[in-house]
Amino acid sequence: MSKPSEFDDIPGTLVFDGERSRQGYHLNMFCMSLMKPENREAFRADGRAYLVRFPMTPEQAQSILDRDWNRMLELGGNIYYTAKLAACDGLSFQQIAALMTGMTQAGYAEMMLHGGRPIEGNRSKSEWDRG
Amino acid sequence: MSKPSEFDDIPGTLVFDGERSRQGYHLNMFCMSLMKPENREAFRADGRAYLVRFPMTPEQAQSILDRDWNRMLELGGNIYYTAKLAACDGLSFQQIAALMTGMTQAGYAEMMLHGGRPIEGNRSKSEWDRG
Amino acid sequence: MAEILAGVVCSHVPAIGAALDNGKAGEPYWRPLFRGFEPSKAWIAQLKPDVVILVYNDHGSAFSLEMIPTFALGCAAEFAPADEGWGARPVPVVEGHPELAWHIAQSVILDEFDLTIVNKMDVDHGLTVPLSLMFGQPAQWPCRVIPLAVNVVQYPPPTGNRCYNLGKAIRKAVESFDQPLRVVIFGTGGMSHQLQGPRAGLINPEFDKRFLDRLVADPQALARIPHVEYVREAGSEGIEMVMWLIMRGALDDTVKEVYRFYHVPASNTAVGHMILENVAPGAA
Amino acid sequence: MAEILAGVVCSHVPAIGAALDNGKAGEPYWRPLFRGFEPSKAWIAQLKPDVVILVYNDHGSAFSLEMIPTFALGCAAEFAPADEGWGARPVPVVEGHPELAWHIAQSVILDEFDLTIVNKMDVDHGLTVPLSLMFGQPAQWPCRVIPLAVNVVQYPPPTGNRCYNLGKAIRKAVESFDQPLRVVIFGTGGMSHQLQGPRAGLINPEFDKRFLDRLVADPQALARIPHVEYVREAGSEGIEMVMWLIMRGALDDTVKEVYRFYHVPASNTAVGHMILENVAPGAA
Ligand SMILES: [Fe+3]
Ligand SMILES: [Fe+3]
Repeated sequence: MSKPSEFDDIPGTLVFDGERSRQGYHLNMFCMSLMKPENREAFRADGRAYLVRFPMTPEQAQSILDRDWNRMLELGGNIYYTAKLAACDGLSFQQIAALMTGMTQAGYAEMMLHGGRPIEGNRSKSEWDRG
Repeated sequence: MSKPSEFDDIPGTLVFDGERSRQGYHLNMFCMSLMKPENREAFRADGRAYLVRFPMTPEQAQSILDRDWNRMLELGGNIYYTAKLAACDGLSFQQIAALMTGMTQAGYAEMMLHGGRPIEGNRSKSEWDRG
Repeated sequence: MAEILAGVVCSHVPAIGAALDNGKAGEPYWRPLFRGFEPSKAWIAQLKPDVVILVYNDHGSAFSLEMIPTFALGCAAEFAPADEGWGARPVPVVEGHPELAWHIAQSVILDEFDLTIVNKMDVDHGLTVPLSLMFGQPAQWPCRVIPLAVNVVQYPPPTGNRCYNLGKAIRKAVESFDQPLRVVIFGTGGMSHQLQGPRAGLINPEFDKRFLDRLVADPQALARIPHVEYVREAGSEGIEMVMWLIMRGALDDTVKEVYRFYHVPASNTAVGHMILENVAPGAA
Repeated sequence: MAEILAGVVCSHVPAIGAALDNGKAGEPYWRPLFRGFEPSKAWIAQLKPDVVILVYNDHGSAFSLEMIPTFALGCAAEFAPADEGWGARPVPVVEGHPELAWHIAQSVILDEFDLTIVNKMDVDHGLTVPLSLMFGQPAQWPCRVIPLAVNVVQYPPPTGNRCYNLGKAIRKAVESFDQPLRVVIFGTGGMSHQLQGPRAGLINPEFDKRFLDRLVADPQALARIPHVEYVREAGSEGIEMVMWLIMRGALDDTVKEVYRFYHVPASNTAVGHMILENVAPGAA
């Protein structure tokens, strides 16, 4: 049911395998519901009340209310689904990516303009530990 | 897009290939809608009005109103879908099967009790033509 | 390690479910049929599988023409009986086995089967009638069930060969699952029947019996039967038998036939049923 | 007889669509990117294909977690742009080619690809951004489009080898269609990008360029790259590149590279684009 363990050595990366998919099912289905304008309005009007429609865990609901983008992924969210929450908030993919890296928006944009995050030093968790 | 032509030699048999599926799309989607009790009620209350929800051809709508089970298939219906209309009418699979063969209910039931329609003489259209 | 102990084939005629649900199982028309399944009920009650992988076809109930998957594996925690136009069957909700189902899904996709993973699906008579025949009318089904829905409604269904090989991939997946589960696989649908048009009621017992014989002894030959032969010889809905090859592929090359039953008619249909055991269960 | 004339690969970053839709294509950030597609727009305007087979992945827009098909072929007459959370893109409705799509579906299923046939599907940026890049902003798309949605969101995606072989089966299907259609196949997604978590923004131009080189000259080697290598080297969403192999499988073993463009950045992503022609179009 899980992916091969080699994936676990890739730093800063969660693979959306069956286990995560089951864990995050309702969180992701909530995100997808925001594709309908009427749902976006209801969610914007009262987020906590809207979330009750989706039987997720309290931690998952809180991560959404906190807009804690990394936490959502740790709790089974998938980036393509959480991106719909970002879109509902008027945030671009680049804006939430910067938030997830812990960099400033300007710093992240600058990194991208200079060719992005290099692969050297970012292949293996062992490289991050050393850094 | 169509099936191999050998299928066309089988008597009394329509294969639900892509062509038929496209032709019968709305007719079959109508049948499937009858899986919901509220839709069955609406259809029973006013069949003609209910059918307007599905953009099918006038011939298809008429075949439904006429409960012309063979005609529905000729117009792209699939038996597993039209069976939902039968169920809504309180008819069993055996009852509509008898109707489609042109036999009486008693005659069809009797045939089934005696082992069903034999394969001999029923493999090829040429055998039906001879008969 | 999980293990596939046996395979069951079994027709899934809706009228059988209706007869049971409406208390008609004791009537002269139905009594011989249900009597034919008594040894099977005793057999499976003794075997006590943890999980049944149930190969069947949806009959335009869970899947509409909007989306037609060739192979759809049910990975959800539960599956409700479908309302096929006369209300849902009064049978228990089907409990799935998400861990094993996801494991199978991952394994067979990496083995290059292009599965559709399904997490929300009502199950129609194609799935619930075989459960009723094998387990009777309990308040709760005695084991978990993983539904595998195969398209045989929209032409073209998968080839027999593809089904047979999918069975082999499922077996490999089950045997690489790290819990000691006892698994039985059901292949359902068939035998000869035609529900549509002027040829409705077609029954070809010679074809059916030879199919059962070869299912035991020469499944590779069966896997080469073209679709047109099923439709011509066994009726337009006889094509459902192609699904039995998935069950067969998941068993040993050599199996022991422990039970066989063949009956005509159930409504428009011949009913075929067989139990096959792997020769050395526990030795795998 | 229909014929596949050429293949196009092209990233499908949502920000590219937003830049076009919001009139920002002339801004310094975006100008180099759109300029890189000018030769391609001229090329395809001259080629005038009747049909584009567009291989892409749905990003949780048409398919939810309820049902996750590995390969889903769009057989409908039209496909509306999806609302991905900020309203649908203001681009034309996509007209399908149901006859050819159904023909391909039938042919590849009989060739033992376990396709899901889809008759109702909204199409997200994965499909509409490549159309915008290649055709600009017309009032109506200049050709029919057959969407082929590949699962790369839920692990596991199909293997590269499976994608490559599906491309070959699609080619065979197209060439057995009895209308003289001129077909181009697009492979979209990639190149290196990671959208999630602390490693977001990863760009690996060496991997990307080597991928483009091998896509031309040694696709068989590419087809053996395991999933983990895409994720490690090209980022978690770099796995989308596996879809390019479907495009490549549908072309000749030897192809002519007529154009290549590589650009960093578009939002979080490297953009890769290439046009490959069959060496002897018309000779097939
Ligand atoms: Fe059936
Ligand atoms: Fe993408």
